[in-house]
Amino acid sequence: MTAELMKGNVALAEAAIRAGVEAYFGYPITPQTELLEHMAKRMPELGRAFIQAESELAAINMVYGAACTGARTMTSSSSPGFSLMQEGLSYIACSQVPCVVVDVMRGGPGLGNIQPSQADYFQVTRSAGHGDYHPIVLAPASVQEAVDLIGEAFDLADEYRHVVLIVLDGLLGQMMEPAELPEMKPLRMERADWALTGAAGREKRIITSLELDAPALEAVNDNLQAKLAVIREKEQRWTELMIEDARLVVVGYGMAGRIAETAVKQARREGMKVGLLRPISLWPFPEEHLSMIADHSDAFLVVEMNAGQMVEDVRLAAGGQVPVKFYGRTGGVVPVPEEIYHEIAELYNKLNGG
Amino acid sequence: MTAELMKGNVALAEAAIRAGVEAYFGYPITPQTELLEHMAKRMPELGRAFIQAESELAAINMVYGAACTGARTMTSSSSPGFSLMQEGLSYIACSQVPCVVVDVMRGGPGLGNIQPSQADYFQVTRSAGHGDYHPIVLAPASVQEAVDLIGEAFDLADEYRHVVLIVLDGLLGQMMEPAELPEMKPLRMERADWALTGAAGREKRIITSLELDAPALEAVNDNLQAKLAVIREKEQRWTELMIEDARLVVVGYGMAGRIAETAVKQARREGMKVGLLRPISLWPFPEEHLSMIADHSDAFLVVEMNAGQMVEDVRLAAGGQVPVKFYGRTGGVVPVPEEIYHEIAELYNKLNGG
Amino acid sequence: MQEEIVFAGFGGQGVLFGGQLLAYTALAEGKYVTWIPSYGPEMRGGTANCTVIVSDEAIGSPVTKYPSVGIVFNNPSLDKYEELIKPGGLLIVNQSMVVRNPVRTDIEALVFPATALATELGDTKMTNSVLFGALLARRPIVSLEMAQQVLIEKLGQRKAHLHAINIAALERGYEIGMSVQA
Amino acid sequence: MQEEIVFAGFGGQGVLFGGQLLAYTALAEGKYVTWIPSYGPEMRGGTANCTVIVSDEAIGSPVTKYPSVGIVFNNPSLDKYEELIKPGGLLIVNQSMVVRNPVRTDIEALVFPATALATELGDTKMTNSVLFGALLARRPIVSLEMAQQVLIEKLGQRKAHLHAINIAALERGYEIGMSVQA
Amino acid sequence: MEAVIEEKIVYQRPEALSDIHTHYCPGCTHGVAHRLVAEVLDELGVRERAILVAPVGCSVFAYKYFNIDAAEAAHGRAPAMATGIKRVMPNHVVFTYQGDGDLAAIGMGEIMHTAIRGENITTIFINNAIYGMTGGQMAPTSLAGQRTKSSPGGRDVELTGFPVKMSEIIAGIQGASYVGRYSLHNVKEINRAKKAIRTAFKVQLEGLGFSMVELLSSCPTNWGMTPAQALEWVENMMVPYYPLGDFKVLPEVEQLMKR
Amino acid sequence: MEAVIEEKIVYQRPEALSDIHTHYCPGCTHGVAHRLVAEVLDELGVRERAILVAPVGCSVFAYKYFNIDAAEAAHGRAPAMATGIKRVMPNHVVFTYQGDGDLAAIGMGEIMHTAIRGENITTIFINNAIYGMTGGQMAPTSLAGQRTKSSPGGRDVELTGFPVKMSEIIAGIQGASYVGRYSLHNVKEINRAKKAIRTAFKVQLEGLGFSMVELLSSCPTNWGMTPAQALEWVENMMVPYYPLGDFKVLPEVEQLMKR
Amino acid sequence: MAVKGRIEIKEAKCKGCTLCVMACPQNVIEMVTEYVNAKGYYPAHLVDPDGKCTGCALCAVACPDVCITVYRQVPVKAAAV
Amino acid sequence: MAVKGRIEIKEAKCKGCTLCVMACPQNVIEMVTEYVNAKGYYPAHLVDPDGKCTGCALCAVACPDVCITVYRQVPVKAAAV
Ligand SMILES: Cc1ncc(C[n+]2csc(CCOP(=O)(O)OP(=O)(O)O)c2C)c(N)n1
Ligand SMILES: Cc1ncc(C[n+]2csc(CCOP(=O)(O)OP(=O)(O)O)c2C)c(N)n1
Ligand code: SF4
Ligand code: SF4
Ligand code: SF4
Ligand code: SF4
Repeated sequence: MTAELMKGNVALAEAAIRAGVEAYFGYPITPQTELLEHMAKRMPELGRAFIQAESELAAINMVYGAACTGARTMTSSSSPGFSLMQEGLSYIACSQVPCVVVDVMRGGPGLGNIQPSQADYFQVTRSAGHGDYHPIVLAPASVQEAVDLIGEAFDLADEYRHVVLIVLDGLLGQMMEPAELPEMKPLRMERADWALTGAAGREKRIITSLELDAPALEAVNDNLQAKLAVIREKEQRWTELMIEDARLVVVGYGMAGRIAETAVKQARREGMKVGLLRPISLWPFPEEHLSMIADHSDAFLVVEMNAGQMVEDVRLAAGGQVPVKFYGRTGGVVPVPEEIYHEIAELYNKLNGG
Repeated sequence: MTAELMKGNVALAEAAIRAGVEAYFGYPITPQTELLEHMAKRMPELGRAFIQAESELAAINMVYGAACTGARTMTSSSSPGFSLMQEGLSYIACSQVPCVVVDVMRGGPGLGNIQPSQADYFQVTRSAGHGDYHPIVLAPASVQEAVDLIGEAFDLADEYRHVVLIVLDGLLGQMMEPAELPEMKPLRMERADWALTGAAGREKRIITSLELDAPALEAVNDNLQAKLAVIREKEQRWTELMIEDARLVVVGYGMAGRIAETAVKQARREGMKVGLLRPISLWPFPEEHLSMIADHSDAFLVVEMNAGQMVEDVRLAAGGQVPVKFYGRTGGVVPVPEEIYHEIAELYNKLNGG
Repeated sequence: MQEEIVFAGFGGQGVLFGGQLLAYTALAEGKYVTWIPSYGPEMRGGTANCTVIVSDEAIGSPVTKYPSVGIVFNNPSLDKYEELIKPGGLLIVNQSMVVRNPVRTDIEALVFPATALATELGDTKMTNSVLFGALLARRPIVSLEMAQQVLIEKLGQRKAHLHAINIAALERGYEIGMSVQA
Repeated sequence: MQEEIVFAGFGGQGVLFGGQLLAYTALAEGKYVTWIPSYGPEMRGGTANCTVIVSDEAIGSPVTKYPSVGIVFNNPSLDKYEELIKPGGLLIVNQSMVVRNPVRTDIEALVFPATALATELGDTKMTNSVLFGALLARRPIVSLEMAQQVLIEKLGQRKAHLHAINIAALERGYEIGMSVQA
Repeated sequence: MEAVIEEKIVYQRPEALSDIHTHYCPGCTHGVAHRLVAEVLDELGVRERAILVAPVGCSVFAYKYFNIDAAEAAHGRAPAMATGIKRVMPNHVVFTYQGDGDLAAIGMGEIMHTAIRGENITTIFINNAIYGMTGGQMAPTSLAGQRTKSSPGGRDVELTGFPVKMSEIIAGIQGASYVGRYSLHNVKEINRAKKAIRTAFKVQLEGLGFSMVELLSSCPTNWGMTPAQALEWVENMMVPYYPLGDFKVLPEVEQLMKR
Repeated sequence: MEAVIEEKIVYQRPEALSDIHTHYCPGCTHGVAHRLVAEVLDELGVRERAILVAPVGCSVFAYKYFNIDAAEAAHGRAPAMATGIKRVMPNHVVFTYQGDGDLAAIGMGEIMHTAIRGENITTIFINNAIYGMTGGQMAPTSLAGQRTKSSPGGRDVELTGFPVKMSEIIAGIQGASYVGRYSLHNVKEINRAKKAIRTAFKVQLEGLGFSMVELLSSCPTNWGMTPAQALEWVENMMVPYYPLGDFKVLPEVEQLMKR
Repeated sequence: MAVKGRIEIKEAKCKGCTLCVMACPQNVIEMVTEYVNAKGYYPAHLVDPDGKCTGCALCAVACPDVCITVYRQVPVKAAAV
Repeated sequence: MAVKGRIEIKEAKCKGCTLCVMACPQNVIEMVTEYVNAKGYYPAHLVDPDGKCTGCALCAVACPDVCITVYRQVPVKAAAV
């Protein structure tokens, strides 16, 4: 297999197809649209379901429907469109049907612009909809990682019967980079034992998020929380660089993390003991690992393309052990390695009493 | 003025009217509907604007429109309906037009049920929509406090040109309790200098959340963040009880806080040094005050009607100084003082090495 | 003084209004009071109940697990609330709609056919007034006079024709409450 | 070796495709490469640019403030990028669409009328091929041969009639790049 | 030879309806609508491949009452959900059951576009001129002057517009193959309604596209009437404004109706 | 006495249009539509009390181009936003300007209900059979067989349904007082379109309820044509499917048109 | 001879809505007034001393709660002895 | 005598779409081919050596970018001297 040069959006779409997605429903929005367009071409070719829905609201509810039949199902959007999916996501999470959603974030709030952003971190990790739940959130930093993670996303969704989000900023969605695509998986034929397939020769099945009785709904929640606790324990993902002896650890996810990598390497070249932690799963957040790192380092610098969101998770994980500094750019401005290096150098200097 | 016995929902509606709300747009949803119904009756009587919108989506965008003219405007809903307002709220926040939104939370996720809940804490405080912003969030614990806060909410909204949320659980919305209503304020006649009133004898005005240029949108965000910083500094609200010598501090907001009060008093009667902190502003969260209390106490017990959300803010504020324990009920189950007392006693015992 | 009174029965039996009467009367007498309904989607024949707390002090929790008084309008409510009443508390039972007597001995129980009496007095729907009257006899949380006044006020002019019989129902319940050896 | 090349001009000038040609060629030669466009709402005549990074090692940041090479298709892009090129870097200017010469002396500048040449060779739209050819002459990031191969492949069968003139454009640019004393 | 008399069951619960108590108010014709749909599913022999998408509204528990696979949609989104199901299960019989708040207010976009796509599903639309579940607020279908909890002075058409006629609107969309409005206010009308429901499902079975049956239904509770009065109100107030009959019958469907 | 010749300006930019460069592609008739609306506002003398609600779509920056107060709505929600404005500013002239993705896809619910309420606003609806701003995906109004970025093999009506005719649908709603579809493909049609726009605004000024003008418009960029070819495509492909003319003229409006 | 019929009403499910009473052309369904069922409703019951019920099933068609099963007597060939 | 007219095209705003050229009944508008304007477009301009322009304003009506101002010569009464 050889690497192909592909946009992140297109690579995600093709990798999802190869992972066996049976149905895609979406609505155009920049900077995500190439994903939908690729699906528009490929899914009908393959005899699979594709609809350009009338809205994101309709799209997520079509996903809800198709997912109820046990088919691998996905949608994709960008920030304002993702906001419109909140109610539907909450229903899906409560009903415990699996699905994959890609959010290619853009500058906000409001209509904002179409430039790269990570400003929906809270929205995706804390409350993709009302009620108590967290989706699984995976944040790739390269086209290859996007390809790999979306395959994993479908598996995680099935395993936990849960919503899995792939979040990227517009930069990764639009960027071309070589990546190897996996082989085409044959479509899964059998349907899960909870799926709606018609009550033929068996008891009928129901998929619902309604439970009028409070204790019964509490039981539903307990069940959901228990599942989340397992996910929290088993599915924390991250990658790291030159952490062992690092006095200053830069923490960033997605493209911000990748850009920071260049700055970190630069700092190392200048003799500073700096490392990088790049969380891959934003929920569950790699909290234990971070807390462990906090034990051995002197400071954290969190870099995000927003006004400071993941920094709260880092602070929670660090638990007051080390100072946590934040550097962010908003409105679609992409930080360049040079400015991150500058922050690193300044902070490192202070650690040295400078 | 004498107190009247009123449901929380009705009291909120009437108090909003007296605070000079000029336009209300909403959609029925239990346990909020009495608020809409009161508006349906009163607003046309007073010659003010009332529409039962076709959906929450339409309602929040009608609010957006009316608010652009500088009129005091509000809507109300409950969890699933509030999820549908996410996009609109993000637009409003970015455009910096003032409005007031009441969210009478119910059990979730999904359709859930209509019982009392606080499970949307993350949604309201962290990300009422995509992008970097926090609305001002006020949480009353009695009908009287609801009445007082909604008046304040309109003032805050105008002062900061920001979204102000009043969040309550279904219990307070449905509960009757005596409350004194304020006098009817005359409607404000003049319009703010940013409001859309027609370009007569002046330059035209624009209200938008779009800024295609990244640095320009970053400037918009800087401006918004600067405003939020001021709010964060000036608008933290809470109430407390027997904090001075408390070794164990119970933290709860809204009805959970009020129910905890009974348990705290019971514990005091039993000789335990227990106090209560009830945050009134959930955003900005009374972080400094909490952090100060953490200095003088041995443990926190956070009580919520959810699976543990505000507890993160308490942990952030406590900064690892004291252990923070959590007790919550979900699915619309309302904790009774007896069970909270039980938690207090157990935890207090442990503090004493028990 | 603080009393937590649960009114419980079917929807349509006037359970919620019964509790509101108590709440309004308490307010009229200058007491602290909260009233909380169970609320559900509009369904006839479902259960309905409310909790009223009346106190001389500001009320913390408006919910309680163990109320001091239970007024049960039907059998499912008897089954549900009998065991929850605080020891030494009071249980008033609408005998017309139950198939058994209460069994606890550590609480005071008042069992009489309120619905039958209401029907007798002219309107089955006055079951709540009868039971409310009985409550005031056993627990003078508010005065009978004030309750009468509030009842008339809340029925309003549109239901003026019901004033007299409702007052009668209240008084009938009160009498029974006073006369019965609990 | 790592080069960061910015292609910048108007939408419609083939700016993004020019960058992609470089990226595809680099991939074909087994190099690490990233290509990032500026993207905007569909608007003709707006600015368009892309950044290509080619490296022997895995690429961290695909963005940079100070590129090592700038290829500017028009005057606004000259104004914007001249000052950002790294000292010692290269600036290639499409003279046909600019009203001034570059002023910096700490970078290498190659100024020639690429659009005029492209028009001469048969299609104004080949401006990008001409400039790309010139780039390869000054910075042998990838080989001219591979670039030719990729160009033909990317134009595809449907545009077979354009193969020859595009190759000619590429070579013309290359010649100029080789000949001019920068 | 003398004839022997035997007792035969001429009416009993359809198999597609579960034998459990419903939460509907006494006399609410949601129950009748349920039964008709269940009878049709049984008669067409499709119970085992039928999938219901229930709405948010009084009929939210339809998923409990039908003895078939079922999903519960978000308020108004049942047609989108049904679309998702149908596209991956094209041989199943997929239908939505929706109230007027659900379909004609919040779900307007979804029902319109499902019809526009000519989605091969069936929609049973219960028009009771009110929001039942939330306790009696105005629906888009509430009649002019009708008093509801959110139009306490009677629906003011100046401020809220005229009640919306969904069947007429949907019939105007090319993708809709069969659209009819019927009523449940007496036995004769109930029987006509059943025939329409049967046609609607047959349309789906033949793959002819979108079909919808609007059923005028009662809400005694929120109208503040006895069940009998409520049916009179349907007949005397609703039917004159909401004419009964077929509003769209594609030629292919006409063929089908003859069979 | 000999006649003196003087030069008069017979055509110049209307006051209600700002003198700035637009971002529209060459030959895009969004620009024509803007100008017509601006001329009507000027001619009716209402520029100073006009409020525009701009959509999300290529015309998102309409708020920059009109020299009047303006707000920028969320995608599809312009009619709701306009409703909010109009209800508190009943004497202002409030209008939305929306593309076909905005109005006929995501905004279907809002436009329908605004018409149903008979909201006293005006909607200018630009039907260019495509999503312009996002780079050329299929719109609900894309023609059968039309190739777009999301229907690369041509719009398949089996899977996506037939293109939706909004004017016909809205005309069927009681609350709509004036609905017309016109085209911008040549000067004659442009002049007819302007007349319709004038009628629509007059309807609002008289408080007669909801008015909408659909304008067939070109998108040379995403159709992959020259501006001139694009206008031909409007004439030869769109007009046959989307007939021009008035679809709803209430009697009161007819009076108005005579004046 | 008139067709003979008979109905069974499941009292426990009946909500006392009276719609069957209104639908019955023979007027042989009445509401119970002496007691309520477990759900608190006065149920309907068949009062047909003269055997007027024809088994027409109109009541069953009218009943929103599917409480009614309808039987009709039909002549069949006697089995061969 | 034919009506005399004249147009002014703001070159800087012109996007070279040619729609005015197509609209002009007198064929007196042409596209510049020698240079592009600051936005990169070949603008339209009036080429009317014979004074055929009537000031009909059809070009202005067709122009999506409001680049065209139209003048027409009209007879007026001379002012009293
Ligand atoms: C997003 C959202 N908004 C509002 C509600 C509250 N709600 C539940 S049912 C309903 C309307 C029910 O009316 P209708 O659809 O006419 O059905 P009916 O109850 O009359 O059968 C509403 C508004 C909700 N559950 N979700
Ligand atoms: C909620 C949301 N979804 C999607 C988008 C992306 N988007 C912007 S404009 C547009 C459609 C534009 O098409 P149309 O309304 O036909 O207008 P045109 O650009 O053709 O004038 C879309 C889908 C968005 N901004 N917001
Ligand atoms: S509220 Fe109305 S619609 Fe709902 S079950 Fe009762 S009668 Fe039927
Ligand atoms: S993309 Fe199409 S609709 Fe948008 S400005 Fe260009 S031509 Fe006009
Ligand atoms: S119609 Fe059914 S529910 Fe109603 S009274 Fe008759 S048997 Fe009972
Ligand atoms: S119509 Fe306008 S923009 Fe187009 S060529 Fe003529 S003057 Fe230029």
